[in-house]
Amino acid sequence: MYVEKLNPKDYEKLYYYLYLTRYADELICKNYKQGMLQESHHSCQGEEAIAVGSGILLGKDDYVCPSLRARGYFYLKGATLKEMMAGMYGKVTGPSRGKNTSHHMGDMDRGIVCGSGIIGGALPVAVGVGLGIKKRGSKGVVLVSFGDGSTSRGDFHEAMNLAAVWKLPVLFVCENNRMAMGNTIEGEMAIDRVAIRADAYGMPGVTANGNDVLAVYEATAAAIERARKGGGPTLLEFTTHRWTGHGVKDADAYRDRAVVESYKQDCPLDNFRKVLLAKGILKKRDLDRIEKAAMKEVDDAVEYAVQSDHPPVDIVATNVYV
Amino acid sequence: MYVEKLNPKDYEKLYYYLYLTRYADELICKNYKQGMLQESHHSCQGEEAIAVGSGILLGKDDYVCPSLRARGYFYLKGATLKEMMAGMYGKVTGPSRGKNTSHHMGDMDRGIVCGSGIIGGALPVAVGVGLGIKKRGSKGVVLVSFGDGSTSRGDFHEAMNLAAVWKLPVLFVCENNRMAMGNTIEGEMAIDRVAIRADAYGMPGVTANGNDVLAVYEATAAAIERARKGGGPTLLEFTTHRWTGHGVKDADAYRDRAVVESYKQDCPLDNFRKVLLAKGILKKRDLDRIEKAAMKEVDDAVEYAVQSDHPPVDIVATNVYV
Amino acid sequence: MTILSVRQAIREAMREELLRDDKVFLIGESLGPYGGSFKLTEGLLAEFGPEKIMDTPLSESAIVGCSVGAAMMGFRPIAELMFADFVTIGMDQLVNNAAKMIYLHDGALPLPLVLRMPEGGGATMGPHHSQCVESWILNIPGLKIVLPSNAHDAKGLLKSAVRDDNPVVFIEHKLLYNEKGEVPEGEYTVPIGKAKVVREGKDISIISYSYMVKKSLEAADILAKEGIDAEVVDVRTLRPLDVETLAESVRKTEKAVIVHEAPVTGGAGGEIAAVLQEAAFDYLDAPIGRVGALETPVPYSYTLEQAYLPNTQKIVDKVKQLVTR
Amino acid sequence: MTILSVRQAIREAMREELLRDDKVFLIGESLGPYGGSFKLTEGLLAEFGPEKIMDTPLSESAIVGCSVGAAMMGFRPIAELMFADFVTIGMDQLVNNAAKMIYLHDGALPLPLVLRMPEGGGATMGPHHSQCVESWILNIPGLKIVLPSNAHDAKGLLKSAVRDDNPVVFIEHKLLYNEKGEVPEGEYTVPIGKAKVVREGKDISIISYSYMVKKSLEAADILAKEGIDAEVVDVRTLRPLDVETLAESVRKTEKAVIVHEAPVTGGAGGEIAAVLQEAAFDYLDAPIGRVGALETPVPYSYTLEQAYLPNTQKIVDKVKQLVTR
Ligand SMILES: Cc1ncc(C[n+]2csc(CCOP(=O)(O)OP(=O)(O)O)c2C)c(N)n1
Ligand SMILES: Cc1ncc(C[n+]2csc(CCOP(=O)(O)OP(=O)(O)O)c2C)c(N)n1
Ligand SMILES: [Mg+2]
Ligand SMILES: [Mg+2]
Repeated sequence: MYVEKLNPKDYEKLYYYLYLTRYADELICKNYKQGMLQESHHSCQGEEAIAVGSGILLGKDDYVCPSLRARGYFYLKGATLKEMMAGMYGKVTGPSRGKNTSHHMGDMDRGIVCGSGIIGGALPVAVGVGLGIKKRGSKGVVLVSFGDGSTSRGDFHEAMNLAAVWKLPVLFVCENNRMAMGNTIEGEMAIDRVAIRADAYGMPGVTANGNDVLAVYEATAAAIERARKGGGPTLLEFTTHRWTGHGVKDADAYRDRAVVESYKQDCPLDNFRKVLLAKGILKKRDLDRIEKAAMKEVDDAVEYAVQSDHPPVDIVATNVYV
Repeated sequence: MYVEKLNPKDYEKLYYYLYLTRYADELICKNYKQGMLQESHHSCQGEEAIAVGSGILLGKDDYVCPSLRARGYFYLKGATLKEMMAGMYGKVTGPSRGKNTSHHMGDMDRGIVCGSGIIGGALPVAVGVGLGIKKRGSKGVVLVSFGDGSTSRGDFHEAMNLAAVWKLPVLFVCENNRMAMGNTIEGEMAIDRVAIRADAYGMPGVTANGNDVLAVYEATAAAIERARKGGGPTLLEFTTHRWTGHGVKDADAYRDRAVVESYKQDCPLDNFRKVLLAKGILKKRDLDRIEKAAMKEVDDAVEYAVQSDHPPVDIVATNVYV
Repeated sequence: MTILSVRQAIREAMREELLRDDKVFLIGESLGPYGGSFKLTEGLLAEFGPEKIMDTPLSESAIVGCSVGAAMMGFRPIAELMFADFVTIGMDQLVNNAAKMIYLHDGALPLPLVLRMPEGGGATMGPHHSQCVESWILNIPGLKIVLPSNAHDAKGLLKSAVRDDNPVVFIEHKLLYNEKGEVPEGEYTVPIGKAKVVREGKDISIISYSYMVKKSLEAADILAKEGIDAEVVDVRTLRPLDVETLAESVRKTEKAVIVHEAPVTGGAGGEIAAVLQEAAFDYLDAPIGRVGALETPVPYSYTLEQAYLPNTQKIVDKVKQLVTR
Repeated sequence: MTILSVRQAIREAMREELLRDDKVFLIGESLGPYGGSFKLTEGLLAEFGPEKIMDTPLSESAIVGCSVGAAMMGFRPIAELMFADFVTIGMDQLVNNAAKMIYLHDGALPLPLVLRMPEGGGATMGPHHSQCVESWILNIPGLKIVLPSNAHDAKGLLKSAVRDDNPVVFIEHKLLYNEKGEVPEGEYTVPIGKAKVVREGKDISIISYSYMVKKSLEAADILAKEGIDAEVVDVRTLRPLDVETLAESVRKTEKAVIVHEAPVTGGAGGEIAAVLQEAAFDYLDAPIGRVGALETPVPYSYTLEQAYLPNTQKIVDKVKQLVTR
């Protein structure tokens, strides 16, 4: 059991980032509705445990390429909430001074791989990063995350296959919320578990509860160890739910409200809180303290974003080439 | 056992087309080396049983989209050897008067779906044909064939998945000769059987001996019955060997000659002949008669192709649009 | 006449064609319960059911390829890509299958396929959801490429596209969806391959298409106040290009500027300029100018994106530069 | 000087760059034991081993995408597509990842990637193995596009491409592989972005690139016998385009014809014509002409393909038409 190695500081960190992700997301959705944000936002409420529970395992030599709903990875790999938030507001203090969005930001120095707005398009790139890791002789891994719907794309297939043939240190992390925009999983695939797809490539496929941050941690830790030892890629499927519409503008009118509400009974934060309190790892007042700190970081970041300038127009045509 | 339904005429037909395919291929290779042919040819020697054993099952309402190594389907779906051969010679009597090659020829009236030189590119089209069959309410099926290497393409994945989700009457037939040009199957995929890939889509996957025409027949018949009953697609994997270089121009210098020679011990024609003679289904003199007839058809076709005219240049810019 | 938004006009065209011809169906992602990413298909599932409004998995290559196959079977698919940028992943099916199928059958097989897709920037949707793609497929014989600029044309051209037996790429601009315009009550079509003079003038021809027609008309209004009488021509169809209507305008005004949203270099404006300098060489009084976006990917932030995009002022400036040359 | 075929020149360039820089590696299909579909990489596996000469599964999107990722990690992949037609399936990775990566990092990340691919017809390889693709990606800021016409340039340009920190699409013409030419013995490079006057003349500028430079030179020889002194300019790089060298030639000859193998409509010739009519407007004595293939898919049979392709005679005819205008 890898989770046994977690110490109280780790638990604090997990809870901190779970809470921060949730609180930031709620604020973003609220501010978006007030017309203050530029970036098209895809809420990760209810899905926070996946990025947080796996992202916390990534070290300095590791890379991550987050999906559009996987904000946690950014924070855990050192992107500041300030720059992320500035990105959402389209400010010059955001990623690449406003040229890229925050949810696809790339920063190789911090191990963050630029995503693609073309669903699935980042997977072959992540495999290339994995190839680079191997060529360097490093013990690093690259984690690329994506949704269940993304697994229908040809690029998913080509990337999975190539990573498996070359035994590259790539973790394919699927956030299975059983929805792709307005399509349900039955309209996406004729199988019930995405992890089955791993067999087609001769790589291990694991399904775990994506709303249990410790289950995410456990499954990811095993896959990382395997990859570091040269065992090659793993497909990790984390089951979860989408609480909101697809994007901030989506009224989600095509889903049964009662069903969506029921998802909220399986809240990754609540789930974790219960474990922390029951096992006495953290006390209620610890949680309060952590929450307050996280809220402050978020509020500061929003303030920073609001105060920041818009990009100066004279940078628009710079740095197309190096 | 579907093979039990075969009558002597069927056996004759199977043997006729096996022999015709082999003899035609040998002649094409010979003539190519003499510089008489225009079309880049990919020999199907040693792999004839797949197209013949499955193609014989296709009826009037069925469609086929052959791979570059699956000549048998054309003959069995009514394309004449004359036009195919004329195509190889680049003559006006070839498919679409020389605009298309013979190995990708399309003729929807005869149930032949135009292939693509982009490996894998025909699969989504075949799925669309399957959709059309379903929309028509017909009992037909569409069979699309491709090699093991082709299964690495994104289009394979997208096509398989869509056919499975929509339960379309599509037979995906993989000719697994364990080679893709100069790449061996170990360099293509980290699994040993292509049929495993079917599980990723929730469709049945079957592996059978592609050098045993009756095994091919049996597996295909079951999949067709399933599809006609609305059971959806099947992935059929037929194992075989590539006897020659990838294309006529390939000297095949990268393979161990002894190994390639050993493949010839597993000849689909010999294998079938043995069964026919052992079971007394056909006699040696029947085989001789059939062979002679097939040779005559091939020789006549070559003669026809040689005698045919080159296309008149004034047709070049016609029929780009209807 | 009724007033419809481009969104409504396109939806009406699809609806009427679905009603008219049983072979027509819609195929794409989240068209049904979701109603399409830009709500173009809202309400159609309820009216026509899932066999006509077909939601696919997230597989653009399969969407296009499957549409090709269905068209070969005699159906008339209207396929949607959520964003034109995704044509990159349907490119092979479009270029190597759809565009060539008729020729490869020597005309014996029609290929009635419409591929709809919204393009363009101005909505801070970032570099992968804002591009203009028409020039990427302009060098592909076998395709028709249509880009409406208003509700009337959108409806009439889409109906023509659906009835066309050739593959038609129908490129919509996302900023047009809410633009309203007059549309005739009854049945009508707009022919593919005909450009239209949308504002007469004598001093210069502003040749444009899609969303930039609006900007060109705005520019013409500003220019009029400064005594410059600009003609505005809406290209409407890039392939086949209506060279005669364009050339006639330029022969009259003796000056021309081509305006599109894509970056200038390698954009469709090059083709139009090349054709026009040939067709109107002896009339031209100044080089043909081009206005387009900057030579960069589409930046995400509003400020940068606005600086990147062509706009009314840039058109005005270019026209003045040519007129006072 | 040694005499090398374009094939040998390209192979030498790759070999020398592999030796020079440990970050360089090759990635593509059947490059190793097979030696590449056109034998460009023959012998390299034996010399450099499978970690430098990497055979991939049949996955063009993964080839390009994986190369992008490796380049982001500081490596310098030279990726090969067996045929340029397959760029349609690597298109998304090329257009939406490779071309934009530097801009999306605001210049903080180099992307040293070369994507090699053979294009063109004349070998009866049919509609899916014969196309010219450069205009399909010409409207993509962030890419460089290079098309050598001879062994000297092929080697020198490829070496420049490998050392370039930007993504370079390196388009070879398959009919050039056996064409021989003089190549310097030692180390040299040819800069990306410089066109070259390959034959001086005063009556007209024939502007061309890739295999059509050969045909243009043949045409110039024929024209010379008829008293027409044509200048031939090899564009060499389409993006960035060396407008100055081209314009200077046209300002001198006052006439121009652009020759490429792709069909005329939507081809790169449109961009070149548009730029030149602007840069040399007051000098032009005739409209800029364009010669290219017919507006059809590439037909397979030899007779039809030859009728489809531009050739020496078609260039001669067009030049005469312009000169005697
Ligand atoms: C290639 C491509 N197709 C479609 C889209 C539009 N789109 C964005 S997210 C999305 C759904 C993705 O579903 P999934 O991968 O399950 O992720 P989720 O949104 O459920 O987290 C779609 C269709 C896109 N961005 N790229
Ligand atoms: C997309 C694409 N990539 C590469 C090629 C070149 N090519 C033609 S056949 C082939 C190998 C195909 O292997 P497989 O599918 O196993 O068929 P086989 O030749 O073994 O019958 C390759 C790489 C192609 N035509 N299309
Ligand atoms: Mg999902
Ligand atoms: Mg094979």
